[in-house]
Amino acid sequence: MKSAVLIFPGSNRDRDMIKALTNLCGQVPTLVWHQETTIPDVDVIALPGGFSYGDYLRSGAIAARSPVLKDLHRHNEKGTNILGVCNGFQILTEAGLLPGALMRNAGLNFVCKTVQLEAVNVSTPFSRQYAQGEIFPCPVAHHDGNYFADAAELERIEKSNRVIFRYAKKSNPNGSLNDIAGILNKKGNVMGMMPHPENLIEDLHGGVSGQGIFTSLLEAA
Amino acid sequence: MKARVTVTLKNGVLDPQGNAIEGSLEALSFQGVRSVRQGKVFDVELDTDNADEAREALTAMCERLLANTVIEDFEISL
Amino acid sequence: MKARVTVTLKNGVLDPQGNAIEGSLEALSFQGVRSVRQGKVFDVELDTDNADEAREALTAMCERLLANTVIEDFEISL
Amino acid sequence: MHQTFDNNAPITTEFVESHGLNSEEYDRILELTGRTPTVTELGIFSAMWNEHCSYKSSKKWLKTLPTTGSCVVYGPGENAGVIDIGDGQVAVFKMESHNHPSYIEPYQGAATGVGGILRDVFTMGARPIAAMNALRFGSPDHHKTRHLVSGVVAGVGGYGNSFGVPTVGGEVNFHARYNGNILVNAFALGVAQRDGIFTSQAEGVGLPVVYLGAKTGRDGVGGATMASAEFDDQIEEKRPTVQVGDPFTEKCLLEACLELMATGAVIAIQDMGAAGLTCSAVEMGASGGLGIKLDLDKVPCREENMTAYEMMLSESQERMLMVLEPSKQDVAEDIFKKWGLDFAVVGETTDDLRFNISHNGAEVADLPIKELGDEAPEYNRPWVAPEPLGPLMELADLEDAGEALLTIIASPDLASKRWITEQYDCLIQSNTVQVPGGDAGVVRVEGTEKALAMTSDVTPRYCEADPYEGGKQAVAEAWRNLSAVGATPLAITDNLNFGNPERPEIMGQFVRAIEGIGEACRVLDFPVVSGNVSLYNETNGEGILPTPTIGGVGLMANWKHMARLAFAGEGDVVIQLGDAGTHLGQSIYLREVLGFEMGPAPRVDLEMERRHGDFVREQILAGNLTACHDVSDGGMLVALAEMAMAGSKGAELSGISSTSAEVLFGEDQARYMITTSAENAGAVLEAAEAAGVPAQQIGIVGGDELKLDDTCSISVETLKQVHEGWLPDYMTGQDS
Ligand SMILES: Nc1ncnc2c1ncn2[C@@H]1O[C@H](COP(=O)(O)OP(=O)(O)O)[C@@H](O)[C@H]1O
Ligand SMILES: [Mg+2]
Repeated sequence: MKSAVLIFPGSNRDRDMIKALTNLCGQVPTLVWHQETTIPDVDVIALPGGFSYGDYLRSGAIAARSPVLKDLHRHNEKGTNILGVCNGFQILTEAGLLPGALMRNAGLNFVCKTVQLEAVNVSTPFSRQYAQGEIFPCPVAHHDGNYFADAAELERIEKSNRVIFRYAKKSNPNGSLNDIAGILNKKGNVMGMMPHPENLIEDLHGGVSGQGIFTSLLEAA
Repeated sequence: MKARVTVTLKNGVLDPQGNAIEGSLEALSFQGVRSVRQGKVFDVELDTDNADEAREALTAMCERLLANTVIEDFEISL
Repeated sequence: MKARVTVTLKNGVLDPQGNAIEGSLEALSFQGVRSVRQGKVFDVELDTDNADEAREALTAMCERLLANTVIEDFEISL
Repeated sequence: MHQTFDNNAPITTEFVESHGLNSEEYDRILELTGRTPTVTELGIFSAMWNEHCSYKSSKKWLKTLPTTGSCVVYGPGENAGVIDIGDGQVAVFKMESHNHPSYIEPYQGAATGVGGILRDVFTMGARPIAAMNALRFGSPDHHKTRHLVSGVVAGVGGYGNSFGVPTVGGEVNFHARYNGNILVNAFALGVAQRDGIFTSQAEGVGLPVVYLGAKTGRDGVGGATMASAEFDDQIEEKRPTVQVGDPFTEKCLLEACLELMATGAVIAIQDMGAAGLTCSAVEMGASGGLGIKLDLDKVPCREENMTAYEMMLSESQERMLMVLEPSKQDVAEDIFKKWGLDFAVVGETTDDLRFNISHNGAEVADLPIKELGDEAPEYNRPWVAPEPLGPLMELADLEDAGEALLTIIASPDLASKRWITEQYDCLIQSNTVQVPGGDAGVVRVEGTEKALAMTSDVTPRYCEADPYEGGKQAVAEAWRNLSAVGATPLAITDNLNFGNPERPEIMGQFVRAIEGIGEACRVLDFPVVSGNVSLYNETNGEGILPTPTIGGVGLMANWKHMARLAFAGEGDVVIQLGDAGTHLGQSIYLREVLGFEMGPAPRVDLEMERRHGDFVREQILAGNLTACHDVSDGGMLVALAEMAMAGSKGAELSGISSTSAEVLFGEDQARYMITTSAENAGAVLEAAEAAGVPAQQIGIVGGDELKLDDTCSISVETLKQVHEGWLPDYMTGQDS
């Protein structure tokens, strides 16, 4: 599977994402610097976690205005699968590729811990390897993961079954509305999620439940 | 010229920071605080001294970057 | 009554956010921006309608919680 | 409030004093300059000669520490220590304090402390792969403590998380003796190729001296002097020098530096820490036997009308000084522009051994560069060895072991630090094998099966009671924590936090602690490769508890051969290694249950430490152990409770008196609690006997209670509730 990872100044889980894509999807991803204007034709474009531009102004806001985004929009038109994790999710909402916004955690503190996720929609290229309703552990590490969308938007998302992952078993770490941990765009080719599947993919991590995201993409490719 | 841009959350948009501050103020036994909403200000220094130009430029900056119009409103004062 | 508290960085205190925003505005080819400094606003709704009371309470709130007086100044407008 | 001066203003006595220089020191300066120094020159001397940079009170004693060993590549003297970890790789690490700034502005103080130590590591060419933080706060009921805890923790996390380094360990203590003077000790570790290490030693005349990173502001002007000045009630006036950290710029600086180093353009590099431009430039010149010429008009400034004095003393963060290979200057510039960082040639190396500085076209300083460092005063401060404390008086019998245990594990020092550690990203980089909560943090070395273990330890109340034994104990506990996860301890960094060295009893604490640390390092073959001294930690004449924090680092050939402290298997046999507890002097039990801090500190038998630790490590590597935990604060029962809570499993103990506080809560050293499968138990016990390690089977893992005997058992749930409860409850409370 061919993939590309977009890299912004301040991205810091880019290496984690690169490792995951390399080890689980069989090919080293192409790295695309934020100032480049073209992203090569690939099966998946990943926006990694981190603190692009220090998360200054609003998390993901400045990165969402960088030159490479223009071509990301073009790829979106084409229907290329786009995965945003953590800061990547924040960038995708700031860029308007996903609805809603990620606000400061309800507890106000940065939170790093392992939570339980429920696979709510497993008929997507990002989640097909999970069983419907499957509950699995996944780490989170963020300061602004509190998902918000206005009532109308939220209803549209729920009605069209575009919540892919929810925080399960009262493990919502940030106050996200409807326990939303990951959502899909209308067209079904863009997913953003706050948790870090790339940090739970080998025995060393104490589990491999995060592999499903990547093996799903591999199968979809 | 100097300008100040104020960006505040739209009504109905939840404000974790504002809520937390309400809580702490209460805990610090400040009475009579009905609500707190947190926003941002940007003090911007511009080359131009033409108010219309400035306002136009700042409006564009807000729409393009300084405010997330999905959840925020902005106001400009020169 | 409604009040607005504005908290800004003292002069000379480094403002990483402001710098990043300056850079981004430039990259978005906004010309003529000399500097950007970012601060916070708090829109506070109080029970009292007595201006002096309000000002006194808000000053205390700033000193205790809303502002970090080591590096920030605050101003109160009613 | 900006300190701005006319460079040729007369140098008054007050002015000299306000720079922390005494009259003898000033006379020394007159000798060296042969004339009245300019304001800028005096500022430079004050920065170079204050305690923080010159180590004038501690040098004599630091020299006595063992700094060599088979693994040591670079010992103290570089930005960080460097040890060999095989396969042509090295680990680079150091711990440094940011105590005073963190008390004044907890968030920024702690953040810039973390930023500084990360910079020390990547300045040497190593990518940081792990961090720790050792924090000491005042009494929980002191009105400032809660504010300081939340600010410091947010600052440590805010910087480390954004920079992208996993925080895998640390310590947190609370004690009234830190009420006016908290301690924030930050540790960072990086990995590099052995042949890819960079130092500050400049070579070659006429080479460009380049300024990199963030712009210079008035941040921390006078900061280095402040960091070495005892606090008093005028602290407010020392405030305007607060530095603000910018982790985003630091992250870009890291990537730019590593990218640049890979091009071979870097001849010498030095980060700008305390008294940034001054110390870094002098260090580069002096260590390379060269002079340095600086043109301050070229220095990127953030503020207008900065004076030479301010530029030379500014502590603006995220800045570097480099000597570059001239032919690669453009390559270098491109890399830094790409990362959005400032790049300016601000001077050149010379052969005259002078430190020559011009500003606005005029010469503002011209000093002998070597003497600035070498001729710094060195004191042999008078010291008195502290009186050894008498034996403990008779103690009342232990009434209720269960109650005592609950009290202890819910006490501020032993309560779970989860509220803190969850604010730190401990997973980033995908190599973390053991997260905070175990005996040591463990991270895999990227691309290998090797792992590095690290721990931060010191027991200040022991050091107060007996600095010598306390110093030994700090090193021994670090060595023990590494052994307890299966790592081979390699080397340490030390962060020596003490009070005012001009008081003989404080100096005595310092001297004796160093003697103890040195002794332990020698016997345990655990050399000191880097460190930091923070003196004058006192407020209105009251010193902190002597706190020589030890950061220990160990190596594992394969991360899979690692022990954790959680009870793992029902039916596993619990074995105590080392003799039953006897020592209650200065114990947590004494302080938290009986309410006094008395008696002698436990004695550390270093030969025994070695014997027991080596045995534990062998057993772990042989795969015979299912869990392992060292016995430290709170003694045996606390260790068992921690294993039970971590594994959510109970244990039924046998043959242990539930009425002996000594046995249950004694803090005798060189002890471990281990578990093995029932099949292996016999073999392990025999091996212990053969190795001369006292070993006793004391229970079986299982059930959901920790059961001492029929009269005493506590559910693991209850243990967890009280252990996890204290810190969050405390932090959600409020000061009125
Ligand atoms: N400030 C901190 N940051 C990260 N980890 C911490 C911090 N404070 C304590 N910890 C972790 O909590 C656990 C218990 O700490 P401590 O009781 O000091 O361990 P030990 O007694 O083994 O030295 C250790 O794993 C330690 O690394
Ligand atoms: Mg331990």
